Amino acid sequence: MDVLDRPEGFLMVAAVLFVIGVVGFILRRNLIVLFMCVELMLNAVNLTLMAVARYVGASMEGQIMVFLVMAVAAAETAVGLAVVIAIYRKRATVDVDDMTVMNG
Amino acid sequence: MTEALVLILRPLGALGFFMTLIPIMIWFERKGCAFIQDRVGPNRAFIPGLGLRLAGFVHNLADVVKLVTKEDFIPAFAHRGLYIAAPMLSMAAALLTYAVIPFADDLTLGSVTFALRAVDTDLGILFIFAFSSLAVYGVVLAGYASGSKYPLLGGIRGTAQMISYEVSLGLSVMGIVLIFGTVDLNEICRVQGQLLFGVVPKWGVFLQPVGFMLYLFAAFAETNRSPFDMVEGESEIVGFHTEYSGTKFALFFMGEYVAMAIQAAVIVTLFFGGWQIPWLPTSALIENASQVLVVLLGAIAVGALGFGVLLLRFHRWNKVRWQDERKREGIILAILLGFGPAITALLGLTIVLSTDLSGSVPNVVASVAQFLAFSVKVLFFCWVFIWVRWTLPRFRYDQVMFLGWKVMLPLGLLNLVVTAGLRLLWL
Amino acid sequence: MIETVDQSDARGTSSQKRKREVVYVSAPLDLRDAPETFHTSAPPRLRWWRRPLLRLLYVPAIIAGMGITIGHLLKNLILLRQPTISFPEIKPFIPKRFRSRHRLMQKDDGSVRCTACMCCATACPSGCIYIVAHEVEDPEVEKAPRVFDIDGLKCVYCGFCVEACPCDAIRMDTGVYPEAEIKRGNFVWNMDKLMHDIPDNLPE
Amino acid sequence: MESLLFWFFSVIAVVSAVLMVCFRNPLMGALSLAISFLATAGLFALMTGPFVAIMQVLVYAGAIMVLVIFVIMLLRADEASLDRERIGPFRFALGALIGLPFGGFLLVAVGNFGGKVEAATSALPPDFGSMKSFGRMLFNQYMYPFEIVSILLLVAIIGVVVLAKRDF
Repeated sequence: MDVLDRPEGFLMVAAVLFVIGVVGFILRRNLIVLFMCVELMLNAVNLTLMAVARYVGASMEGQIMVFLVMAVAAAETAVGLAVVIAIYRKRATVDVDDMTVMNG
Repeated sequence: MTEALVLILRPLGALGFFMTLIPIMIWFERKGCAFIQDRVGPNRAFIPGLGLRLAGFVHNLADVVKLVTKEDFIPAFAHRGLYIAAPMLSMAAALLTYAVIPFADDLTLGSVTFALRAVDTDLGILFIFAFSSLAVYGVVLAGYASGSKYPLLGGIRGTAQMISYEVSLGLSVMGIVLIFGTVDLNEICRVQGQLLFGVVPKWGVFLQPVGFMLYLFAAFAETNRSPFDMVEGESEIVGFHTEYSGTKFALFFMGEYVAMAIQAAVIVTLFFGGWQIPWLPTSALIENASQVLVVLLGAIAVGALGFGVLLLRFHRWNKVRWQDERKREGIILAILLGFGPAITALLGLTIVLSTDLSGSVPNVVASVAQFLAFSVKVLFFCWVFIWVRWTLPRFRYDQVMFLGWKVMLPLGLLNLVVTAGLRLLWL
Repeated sequence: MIETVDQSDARGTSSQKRKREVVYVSAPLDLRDAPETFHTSAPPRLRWWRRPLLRLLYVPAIIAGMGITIGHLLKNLILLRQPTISFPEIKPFIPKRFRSRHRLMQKDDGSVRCTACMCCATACPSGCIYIVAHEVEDPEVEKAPRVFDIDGLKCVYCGFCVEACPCDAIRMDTGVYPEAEIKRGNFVWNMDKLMHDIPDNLPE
Repeated sequence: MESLLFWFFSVIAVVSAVLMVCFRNPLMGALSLAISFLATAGLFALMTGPFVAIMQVLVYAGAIMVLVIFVIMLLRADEASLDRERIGPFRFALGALIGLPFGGFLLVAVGNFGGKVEAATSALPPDFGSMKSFGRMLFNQYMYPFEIVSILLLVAIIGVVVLAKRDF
């Protein structure tokens, strides 16, 4: 059976991407890389949304959701990177292990 | 079979068109800037044996030979992979965007109709924006991979400039999209064939003058052309490709020219009617195909004759003797490119006048006429890019940023709001 | 040294004259007396609403400038009024008294007219003339140059050697100016070249 | 043919995502993530969503990743943290501990998907995914989410300006 007739292929790719994002988020300590991992997870979710809406509901709502998620992701990136720059200005590092102010 | 042939030929033809524009634009640039500055310009390089100089056109060949045979140098601290990938990315991003630009109206041959553009999609402007936004990677990676702090700074500067002006670029087109109600470039061209108040062609430039100005400036900034060529700025500020030489530099160079040609084509398509010949819609062209052909051939004859006379005048003015190969070349060129085509066109004219066109020949004639109109417009805007470069001094970096964010962005927003309001009132 | 100036608005004519106190310091002789912050005499900035909008956009100026450049282009393309000449094929006009490459004059029998008196080498400010003299049989002169070299790269074409020569043996009227060579040594002209590698029909 | 494209894009997307996690240099990571996003755009296009695919290229690859790379280059953070960041055994174990069961769970769940849900494959309208129907849907049914997102973007702009201007 053709991969393109069923949503499973897309969903599996999305699942793998999401897990990679999660693992990267846990493993890495560079703040910017963490951001990229979050973006990757968002992207995997986008893929899931598209696939399910396209193959189960045969509707375009998935595409609209993806579009809105993209806008939100753009806003999130902008704010997040501004935060990274602010932190870097203050502490001259982007390593999350160095950010121990809240430890008390 | 025919389908497959069309599928292959369309992208190749479009690619060929834009690749041909590169040497023409470089020649325009050299010779044009020389004439603007009261110089003669390049006329030394020649093909050994033939002695052809082609008024400096051979300099392109000489440049290619020089750049290809140069040492393929990679700086010691460079990031090898990225250093090699950056110029390729720059060129590839520039080349991806030509796909959606229509060269003529849909051509009907027999029962088959196909669109005269590389990829038949309705994504239009969005496609162009999406892939031209990838051009930033070339700049940023070249700056980073050079392993030197000045190209790094140049790369950051160039990236900031390109990101900033992408915003204005998008905003200035939104007015056009609002007015024509589509992003498909072929549709936009078709709408521009109508008349405004029954007199003026409904071109984007008449409907959106502010949008046109904004797009023009943003396109200059986007292609890193003067007066926004901080990215290069070879004399006072170090750009991102300082560490590049040889073929890799040539790729950057060609990428810039391709981007420029494509931007010219987009400007023509959005604001100057694309392949539309003013006051002559496609149906009229097909109906009066023989008259169109007569006018075309006549125009070619007159133009070629003028060109030949110009060539001869040039060589007389140069005061070279007959023994000089340049004199002979001038006369041969005048015959080959000037008087020969003129006579051929006149002969064709007599043939056309005595026969009737039938079958799908009128359609082809209409397409050719539209393609010629498109080419003329694109060449003119390519020339505008060069013309501006040799007129205006370079902006300072803070002025570039000021113009981008504090002048063009608000103007673009204002233009969009006013356009939307007028559109609401009219409809 | 410190003066307080009432600086009116840049346009002066506006009804609201805002008075700002600006401390001008032309040259602080003693830095201890200088205030902590001081303004140099920078021109007053126009507020953005005071700037003419058209000038802000530069558009008319740009169009005017592009008109000028296209005018030059068309003038050169159609009227062919370029001041440039194609150099190696077309030589520029060289006036008679132009100081060009040197030549050594000959006597009637073809021998060199120079008597190796060293006047030219002495007068030469750049020291580019190198002469080695030897005795000759001729009863009229004591000696003649065996080697007479001029280094064309050192020469400044001042013409002092011509002025200094007592027997009119060296002249600078050939109308030849040095062309490109691939070796520096090629610019050292020996006696043979200076005597014989010259254009014809030069005045005797 | 098109299922080949599917495999092509998904392999590229997954491999470059793995590379993004593995590269110690954040710039290389960002580049491979950009490639992953481009491949995902291809997947979107395969799911008859050309507009979303183009927006993916335009927004993710063309804007977001460029911004990330811009910040990386601005901070020169790669050199500062490169020699310090090493993935130790403890972290690796932690990642595996969380990643493997989670991934397995997700994959099993997706694999069971087919048995539970009927896929509606054949009845796609002809203008599915086209720009016109997308726009009509977005500006009729989903007008309010769209407006809310635009307000969110405005808030983000203001927030970024404040963050960038303020000296912490």
